[in-house]
Amino acid sequence: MFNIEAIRKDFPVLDLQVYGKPLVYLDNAATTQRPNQVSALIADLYQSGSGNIHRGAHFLADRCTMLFEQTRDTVKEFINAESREEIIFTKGTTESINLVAFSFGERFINPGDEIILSEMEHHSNIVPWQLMCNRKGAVLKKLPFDENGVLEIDLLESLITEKTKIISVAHVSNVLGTVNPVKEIIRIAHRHQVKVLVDGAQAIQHLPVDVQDLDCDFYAFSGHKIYGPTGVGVLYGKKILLDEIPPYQGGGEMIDSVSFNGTTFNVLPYKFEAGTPNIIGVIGLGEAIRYVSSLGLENIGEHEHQLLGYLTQELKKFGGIKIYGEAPNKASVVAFRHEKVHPYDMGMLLDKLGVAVRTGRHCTDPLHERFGIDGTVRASLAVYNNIEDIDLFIKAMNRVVSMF
Amino acid sequence: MFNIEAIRKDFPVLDLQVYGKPLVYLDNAATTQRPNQVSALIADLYQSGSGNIHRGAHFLADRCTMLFEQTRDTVKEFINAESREEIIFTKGTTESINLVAFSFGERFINPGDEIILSEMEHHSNIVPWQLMCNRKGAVLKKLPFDENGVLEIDLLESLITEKTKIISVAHVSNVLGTVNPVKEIIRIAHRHQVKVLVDGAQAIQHLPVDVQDLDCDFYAFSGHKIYGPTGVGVLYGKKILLDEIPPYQGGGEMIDSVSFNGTTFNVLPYKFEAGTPNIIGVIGLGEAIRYVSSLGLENIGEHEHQLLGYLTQELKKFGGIKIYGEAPNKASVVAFRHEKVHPYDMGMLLDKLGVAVRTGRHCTDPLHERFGIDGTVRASLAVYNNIEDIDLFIKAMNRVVSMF
Amino acid sequence: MTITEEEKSIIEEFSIYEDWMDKYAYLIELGNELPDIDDKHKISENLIRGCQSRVWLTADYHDGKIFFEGDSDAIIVKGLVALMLRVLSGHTPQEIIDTDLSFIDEIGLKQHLSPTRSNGLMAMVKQMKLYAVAYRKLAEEGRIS
Amino acid sequence: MTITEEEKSIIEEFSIYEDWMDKYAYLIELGNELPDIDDKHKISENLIRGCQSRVWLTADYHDGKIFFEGDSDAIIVKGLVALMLRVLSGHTPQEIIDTDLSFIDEIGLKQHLSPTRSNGLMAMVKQMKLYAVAYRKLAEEGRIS
Ligand SMILES: Cc1ncc(COP(=O)(O)O)c(C=O)c1O
Ligand SMILES: Cc1ncc(COP(=O)(O)O)c(C=O)c1O
Repeated sequence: MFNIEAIRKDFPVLDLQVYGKPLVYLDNAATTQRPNQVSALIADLYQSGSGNIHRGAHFLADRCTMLFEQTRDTVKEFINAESREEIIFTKGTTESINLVAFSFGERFINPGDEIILSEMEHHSNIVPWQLMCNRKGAVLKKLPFDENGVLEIDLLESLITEKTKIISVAHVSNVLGTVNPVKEIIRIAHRHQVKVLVDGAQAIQHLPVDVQDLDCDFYAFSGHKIYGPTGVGVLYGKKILLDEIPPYQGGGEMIDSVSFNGTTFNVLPYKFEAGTPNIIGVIGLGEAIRYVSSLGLENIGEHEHQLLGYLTQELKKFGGIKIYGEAPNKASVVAFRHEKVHPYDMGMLLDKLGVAVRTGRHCTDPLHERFGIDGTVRASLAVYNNIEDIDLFIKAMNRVVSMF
Repeated sequence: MFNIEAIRKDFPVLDLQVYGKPLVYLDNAATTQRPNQVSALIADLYQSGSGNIHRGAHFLADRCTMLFEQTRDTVKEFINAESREEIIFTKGTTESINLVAFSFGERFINPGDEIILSEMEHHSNIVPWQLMCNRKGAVLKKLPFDENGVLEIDLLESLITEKTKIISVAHVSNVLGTVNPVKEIIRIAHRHQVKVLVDGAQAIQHLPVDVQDLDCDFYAFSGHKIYGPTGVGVLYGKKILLDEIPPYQGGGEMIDSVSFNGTTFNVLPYKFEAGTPNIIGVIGLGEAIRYVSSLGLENIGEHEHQLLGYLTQELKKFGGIKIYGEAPNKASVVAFRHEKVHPYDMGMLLDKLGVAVRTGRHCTDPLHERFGIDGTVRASLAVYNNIEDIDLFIKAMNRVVSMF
Repeated sequence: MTITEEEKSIIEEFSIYEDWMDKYAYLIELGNELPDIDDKHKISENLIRGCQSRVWLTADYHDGKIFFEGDSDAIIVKGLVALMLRVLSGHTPQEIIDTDLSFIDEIGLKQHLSPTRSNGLMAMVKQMKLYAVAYRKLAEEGRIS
Repeated sequence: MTITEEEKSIIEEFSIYEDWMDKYAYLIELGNELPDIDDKHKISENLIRGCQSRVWLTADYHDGKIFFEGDSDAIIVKGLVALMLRVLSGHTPQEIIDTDLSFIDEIGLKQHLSPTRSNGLMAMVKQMKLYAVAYRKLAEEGRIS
């Protein structure tokens, strides 16, 4: 049913040799590789010509417009949005969150208002809110997590006041791997008329997402983390909210008519898509989503969970390892430190043995602060990883540790 | 020296048949096609694997980081910026202008301040300023142009008051083709301590740009209009200004350290590059610039000028045509109306004859308002067009007009 | 004729054109044949302003049926308007609501009706459907006949 | 030894390693051999904080020469720090200002010194050059010797 060898064939990069060693790519939380289907489509579009979209009225423009707008439907179905107008194309998760922080902030945030973030958020889900809070005189509050990397959800209700306007939280932590109980968070928030943005950058590629079931107000993710191109992302927003908040960027596409005396804006989703979008990037994202859907996110999740279990077990057997993040509900990311080897040294040496991991603070300073550490090694898995990757990784770890 | 046939071979799309007719692509001001060199590099990067940049510490990440940062040097040299920190990668001209309107606005614009735009600006160089003016209580003023599409530069000095903070003007008009005297505008502006942003979306692919010679404060352009990928653009800014204005978007990359109590920002250029950039798009843009540089912008300009002269002459011979924009200094764009044929009809029928032009208002409502028209047909040329393209276009026009 | 029959007859008419230019020549003919809307109806409330062309639409209701008039400044759009009127005008609100106008697809002119092709046509069709919904409601309430 | 001679000798030492792992093993050895900086110097003004690792640097001036001490929490970085100290420490400000440290490129470790690899090394080298500039100025003004 789930033929890992066939899947690996879709990713020619897995045959790469680096420094004379076969590549073991375990940096998937930073960016995933692309299957042939995606690269071929992109290459074809660049080669066979493309037009600018929407306003064009000729063959190439029509073709691109059609493929572009079809992708909106693809995304809509993928996350089960209610309507295609709720799907905004951005350049990535970071921009999606900045858009909401700005436009929601302009409309709804007044001095003294409060925004709640979890302590495990990625900088991309902290700094946009800080910038907005500084402008608006609003305040950030943090929802902590426990030793295992589980959000202290019991505290949420006590953090919410009548000044609280929005909660922004990762669906899956990019370091701890924790799958946060976003549905419950949203239920609690909505009881207090508080909106919720879910940062899905590390969830969308690992588990089925149904925005209507979650009932989230906004959901953000990036193309390059779900086997798609760079420079493209998605913002889902409830129509009623997107209608109410002002536009973010101004320019072509997002207007109805412009004069020096005043401008009227286009309808959704175009109101939030100023300028020529990443046309070929968006179309490539559509292909990546079709690829993922054809495998089935349940199947992908199951495969990755098996690997995660094996990886965790092998790391524990290894000795001298402390894993950060041991939530019961976890996606395929493992961050750890070895008692004797600094993360940077570990990363450098693993690289020379062909193993790509990521080291450092992974854009989560507050999380690392919480644990009192200045960095971790992070191994993160994708659909194309297999048991052998993990064995090679552990073997390489042995070699590295023996040097100290 | 300038071998047009060899150049055309770099663009396989020129062999395309649309509706059974050979493609004549005259919609280059909307988006240009890409040479094999660019598509091949992009295809290769997607196929052979890529990593996230800057923070990664493994082979794939290092390779992409190197290529990405080399592109910054390529752009720096291409527009002769003083330092690489002055080159910010964005998703396009529209975003570049939004960035400046926001960050410059936050830092320098107070209620009652004035911003001057020309009447021929693209919506992407109007709406960002309107949005900012609405937030800040500032005022937009417009610099008009004459019947021929030439800016009434004599009026500029009288428009500038001590409240004027910035002038934003197109280097080349996307409809009239006028090459505006930006160097003179900048000289006048600077005499009054007024800053200048130049919208180079329609200039960068047609004429050599030297930001130090112009002495502009900001310069913006898009990749997809200079034979590069979609979803990537550039903002040049003088270092001293970029240092002074606050960041635009928040997120990964653009920070130095983050805590809930406060965040310190990264140095230039990273301060303005939040989140994972369009890595492969940026690298592709570098290849496009190398392509253009290898041909030489002087040569390109000369070739396009010859075509422009021929096209203009043929349209005038044609009869019943009014051309909008007859500035002495003009780039290769011709907008016109036929007395009997509505622009939309013209565009539709030309398309079916294989000729791609653009019709409508081309995101320049105020310009069309100025002429009292609701649209034009626009034919715009690129380096790969030739005399035959123009002959085919005129032949198709004849066929179309005969139907009315 | 029912809506479906009218659609069929249009599809048949168009089926003889193998060449795009002939198809468009016929559209132009249809556009030319459609009487211009009276200038007094060319007012902003009847105007559907696309980025590419403008469309005017009026609606009248009698004997349980809706009668549309339409116009456009672009002749090809006007030809398409003529087709829409031919199919939809003179039918009951319910019939108008129920149709999906798939004939446009079958005669190969779907592009003109795409939501992103801002020629005003798509908005016109939406407007026609809205008129139908409104008239049906008024009729059900017995306020018009 | 002059800076150039020192660089040459390092290049020679590294030339015997064909394998990346051996090269790194040697770097680790160098890192282990470099004495830790005194705890009292591990203060924030001597700290260069990268995203990946931390580097400490102190500088002293006597007899017309600058003497650096350095440390890092990552041993590979510390090995590289050791190389930098070996090349630059004990030289005049002018000599330090003039060198471009191209040996790092020649021994294949340039990546570690790239401005975007935030391990603190690049910032350390900048800091060393800044010290040199500052001491040269003080010396020229006759305020130190
Ligand atoms: C949880 C989380 N949020 C946001 C981001 C930012 O995504 P991007 O850099 O694609 O904008 C990331 C990516 O590292 C992430 O892991
Ligand atoms: C003069 C001018 N400015 C700005 C833009 C906007 O460029 P983009 O859509 O690539 O952001 C364009 C493109 O149409 C243009 O012609």
